[in-house]
Amino acid sequence: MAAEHRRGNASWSIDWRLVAATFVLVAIALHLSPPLVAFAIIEVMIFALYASALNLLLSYSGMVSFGHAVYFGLGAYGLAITIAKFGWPMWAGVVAGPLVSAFFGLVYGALCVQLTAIYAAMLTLACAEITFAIVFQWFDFTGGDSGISGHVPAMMGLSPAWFGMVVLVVVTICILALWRVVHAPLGLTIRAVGENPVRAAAMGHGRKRVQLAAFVISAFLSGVAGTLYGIFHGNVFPEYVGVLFTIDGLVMVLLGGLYSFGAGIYGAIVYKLLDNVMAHYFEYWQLVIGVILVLVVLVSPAGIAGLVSTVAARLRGRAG
Amino acid sequence: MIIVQVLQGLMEGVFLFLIASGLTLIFGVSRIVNFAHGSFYMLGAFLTYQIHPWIAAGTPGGFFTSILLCGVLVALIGLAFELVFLRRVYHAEELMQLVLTLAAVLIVRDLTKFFWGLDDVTVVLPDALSGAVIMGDLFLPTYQLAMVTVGVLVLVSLWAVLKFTRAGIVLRAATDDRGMVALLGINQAHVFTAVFTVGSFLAGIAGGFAAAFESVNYLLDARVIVLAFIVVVIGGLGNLYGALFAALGVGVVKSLGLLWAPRLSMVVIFLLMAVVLLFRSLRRTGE
Amino acid sequence: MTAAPAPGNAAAALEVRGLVKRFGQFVALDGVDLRVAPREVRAVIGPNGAGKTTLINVLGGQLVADRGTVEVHGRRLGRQHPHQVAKLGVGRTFQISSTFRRMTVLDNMLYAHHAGGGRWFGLDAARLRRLREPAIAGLETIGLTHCADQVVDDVSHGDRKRLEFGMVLATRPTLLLLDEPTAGMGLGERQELIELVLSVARERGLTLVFVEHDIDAVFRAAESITVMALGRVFAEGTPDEIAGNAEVQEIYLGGRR
Amino acid sequence: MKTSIRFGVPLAAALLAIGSALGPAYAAGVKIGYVGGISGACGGLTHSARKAMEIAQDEINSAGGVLGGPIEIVWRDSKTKPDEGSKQARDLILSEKVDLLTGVCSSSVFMAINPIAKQYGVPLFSAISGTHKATIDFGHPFVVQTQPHTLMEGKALAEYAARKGWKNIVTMGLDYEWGRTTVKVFTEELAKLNPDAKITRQLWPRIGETNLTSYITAALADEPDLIMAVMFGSGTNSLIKQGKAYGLLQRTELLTFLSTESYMSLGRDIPDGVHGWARGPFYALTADAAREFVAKYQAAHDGEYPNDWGILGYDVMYIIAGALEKAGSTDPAALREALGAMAFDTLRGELRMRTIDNTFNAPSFIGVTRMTDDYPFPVMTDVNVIPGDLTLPDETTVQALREAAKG
Repeated sequence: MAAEHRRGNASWSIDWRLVAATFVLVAIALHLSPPLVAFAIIEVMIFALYASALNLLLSYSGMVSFGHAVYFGLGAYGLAITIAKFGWPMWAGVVAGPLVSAFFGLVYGALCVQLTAIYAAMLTLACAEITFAIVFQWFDFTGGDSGISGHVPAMMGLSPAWFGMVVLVVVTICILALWRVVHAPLGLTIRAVGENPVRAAAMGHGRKRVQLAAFVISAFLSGVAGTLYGIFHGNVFPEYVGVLFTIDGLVMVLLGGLYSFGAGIYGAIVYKLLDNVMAHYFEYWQLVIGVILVLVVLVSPAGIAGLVSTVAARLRGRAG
Repeated sequence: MIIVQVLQGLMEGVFLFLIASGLTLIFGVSRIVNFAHGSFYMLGAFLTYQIHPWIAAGTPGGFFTSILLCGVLVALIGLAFELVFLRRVYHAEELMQLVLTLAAVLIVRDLTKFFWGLDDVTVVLPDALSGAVIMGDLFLPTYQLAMVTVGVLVLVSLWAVLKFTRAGIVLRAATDDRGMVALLGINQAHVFTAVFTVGSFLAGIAGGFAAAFESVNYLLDARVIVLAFIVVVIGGLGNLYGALFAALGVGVVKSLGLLWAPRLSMVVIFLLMAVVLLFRSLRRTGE
Repeated sequence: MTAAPAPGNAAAALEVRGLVKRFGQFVALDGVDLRVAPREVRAVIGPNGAGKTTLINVLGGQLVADRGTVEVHGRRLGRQHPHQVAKLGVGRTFQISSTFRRMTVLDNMLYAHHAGGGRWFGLDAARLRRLREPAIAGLETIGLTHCADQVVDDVSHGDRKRLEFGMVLATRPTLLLLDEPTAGMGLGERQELIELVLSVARERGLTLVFVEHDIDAVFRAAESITVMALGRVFAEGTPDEIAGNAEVQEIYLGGRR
Repeated sequence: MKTSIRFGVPLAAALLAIGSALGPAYAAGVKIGYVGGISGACGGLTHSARKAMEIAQDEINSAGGVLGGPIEIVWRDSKTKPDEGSKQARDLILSEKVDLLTGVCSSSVFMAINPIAKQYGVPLFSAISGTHKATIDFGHPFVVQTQPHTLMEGKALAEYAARKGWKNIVTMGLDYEWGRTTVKVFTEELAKLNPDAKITRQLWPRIGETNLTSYITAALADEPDLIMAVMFGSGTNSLIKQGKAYGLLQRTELLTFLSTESYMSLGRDIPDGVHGWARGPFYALTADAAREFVAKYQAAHDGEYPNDWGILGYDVMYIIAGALEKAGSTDPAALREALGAMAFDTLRGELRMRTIDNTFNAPSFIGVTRMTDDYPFPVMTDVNVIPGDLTLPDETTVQALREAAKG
């Protein structure tokens, strides 16, 4: 697990060849796929970003959020409300979405970092439920449960493949940026504070503002994902800030494997793969997710990421 | 009218306490945040729906027996879950416990869908329980009185166990200081197992009572776990008596809130939860 | 950021007056006075429950005293948080070594040097690359280069204790508080670590306050000794004075000498 | 370092793997895309719609189909989630190349698919969702409503309440779009029809709330003539169940939404004498076609009865088939013209669509529950059929709502 920790900062640089290869492969896949598959790829990418943002909290900053869908969904609401209610142009809505999420991340985060462990997690839940209730009930502003739709053409009017390209570019940039953050001095501080706040404090790093910084970054990136999701579907509904989206994100990270950067990405791939493919053949696909989670705990606490790095290490061992 | 509403709120509160007591007990002793609590509750409801026609259907005796039996069944499921899975992660980090209990939620939900479908189901109350005690303007439904009685019974028996028995002393020690239990020469694992089983039992009977009170479907788990969290958090995580007062408070806030601020009662309750959390932390750091 | 003591300054490195700390009914510190001169090596000893660890925790900011004052190099500590205390040049280790167990030994050290820089923010990865050299040098100082790439969870107890000490050094403290630096270590390891601590402290001109149960180590290393009992300072003096104090002998040393 | 972002390769591999899993398919004839909550919150309601639509499909196809070919239905599950619904609708349009869409169920899924239908110019026939917003506030030429929407239902309820002469009324509306709008319309329309009537209290239970006892006591405290409960499913079930002990039905009248599946799930728990409203109660339909359909449905599904959504689903199929036949093509403009120009024989009687908001004059059914010997569950008797012509909002209302939605 956490292979990048083990080798010190030698592996902290980005492997551009791999990024480029992945980018090209996904781009080709997008263009070769029928729409439903392209949709699935788009979903995987958006949720990979959302789960990776959540993973910054879970794996690195020592916080658990039981209400992260708020920052996801508010991105889509920021987009929708600025366009549909304020009459802003689309580009302004796109900018506004993640900023709304970051703002709420700042406000709620500032409250939540006052607490620790399960108490902080419960406060994230309370904040999320309050937000959900307001979004659900404030008809004139948020559209209530009928949501807001039609403010942007779904997928900006592009074909699935080309909208997928837009998502691919944005998600790649965001995940690379997140990688940079995690492996920059700030990321080191976040990891240290997250793992052992008492030691970090004795070294001069107070917990609260570091965790707050992580929370805001996570909220912002979740907001980017949510904004993309809002454009993808051309709508926003209270569901997007609701508890099911929160659980989706949590399950993805835990499935992917804690304490590794790829957790959100692996988790999103497996989760959305089951959701999109298996659900057609087997209605009870969440049961399968549940069983996999149990196996994760019993067999491979480092999740899918752990399995992947083990296999990769074996392969390398054999090759070398 | 206000008196009627307060009374109604208190009755609902006792039931909320019944829902939340198991969760807070488990957290207090073993520090496990059992997300599957709502799922056990749901299992209790559906199992009662399933077996009540088989046990002297239509009589109060048969009805309560089936609820009790389902409580025991859920307790056994909880016991198995604890022994086979949860036990392995007490010493792992908290997130692993989250993974396991979350997995249980997903599994129980899909199994419920599989066995009982997506439609609402409900248990028909025996006639003897569907009436009410009428005092002037005041209607006290028999069945709710029965639920209140059970809630009080649970409270009193938990109190008695904690206060007077050796097991209770161990439990209190475990709540205050987990190391203490080991010092007392008692196998901590047994304490955790016992408490988890009892907590599951309480969730099971609460669900059983709900099956005859409302109509239940597979979406029940999420709703109940959030309610239970509210009560447990406001009461102070792990604090049984706090949970009682929180449950009564939430019940009354709801029943009065619908008169004065009909759309805000849930927001108010969640705000209360947030304020309680923050206030507690300020007090802690103030020490 | 670290407040270096100005030479010739008359202020003590650490000045504690009338410190009181209660936990409910229990009085852990009951009016403690303590004065440690710059560059002094001071041991704090006493039976279990004497209040030694509580004292260290109050000095480090982990606990807030109910009454009394603490001055570090003439600067008064109020209700500062631990990280603010750390920035005043107070470094500390914990009774149970406190490190980042999911990170490698080298990353721990790297982080320590980053923290020593006084900043927490920063997105420039190159800065971490520049800290690599000093971090490895830091590992050499404490003799841990052999396990630099191991995750802390996998290294021995003694090595973790060493690492923690090395990390604290990296933040360049002027006042070092060590809470049982050798607890749980083997005899040989213990001596090595004490030697290491002393030589570094001397070399860098640090003030050292350490709590220790190993009486031999205390008498070998300390320039002066404070004996605590029941939350108070019971006696204070050079090792010889303490060794010669009949009362101390009676209640604490119990005929060991 | 080769190993730094190792997640990349499996990501791409996995995505490519899905890439080959599903491909587009082509077929002659009319292709209808169904997007509905086959699973999720609507799962319990819509299975009957699907069964009924399949019966209609068989009937139409064995009678020669439409436009010279068979009707094909592509079933897609929205999981009762708006995002999934919007996605499935787009795939039906883009890769299945469906000629039109139907289904929906929850209003959020309807609102999610509605702009998709507009964006791609594919007609959308709502069979199961009753929000008026899709056809009025955000209406467009391609969306058709075949059941009484919220505004119509609210007015029908007011009509019924006025006929009954109830004066003091407590409303209990689920706190979301449907509950709010129905209560609002009901209140406004009742004030016109019966100026003596007044709403003494408005209660707003949260959606998903199942302990309604404190709502019941609050409502009964006003000693109302009527409790108007705009609730459904588990809400209605719990209200009736919990109300029993308070003598709710002895102390006041109750008017609530009771579609057939509620009778089926609650059974004898529904006491006699509740006023219920519904959109397509099979037992209250008098047309011969309705009786034949019910018999056919029962024969095909172990004696199970179709619920309201089954009736609506069956009707939608015949509306679509009839309009296509008249239009002579699947061209949306021709289809719309045909829809507006003809009368449809449905299970619910002869219905017409008006073109200002593409809404059918669908009737509302309101009656009183009674356990009879005919069915194993209670049904409504003395059913008032309130025709859609009486309840359709006038054109100025429609225009005003559309203007408001733009601002």
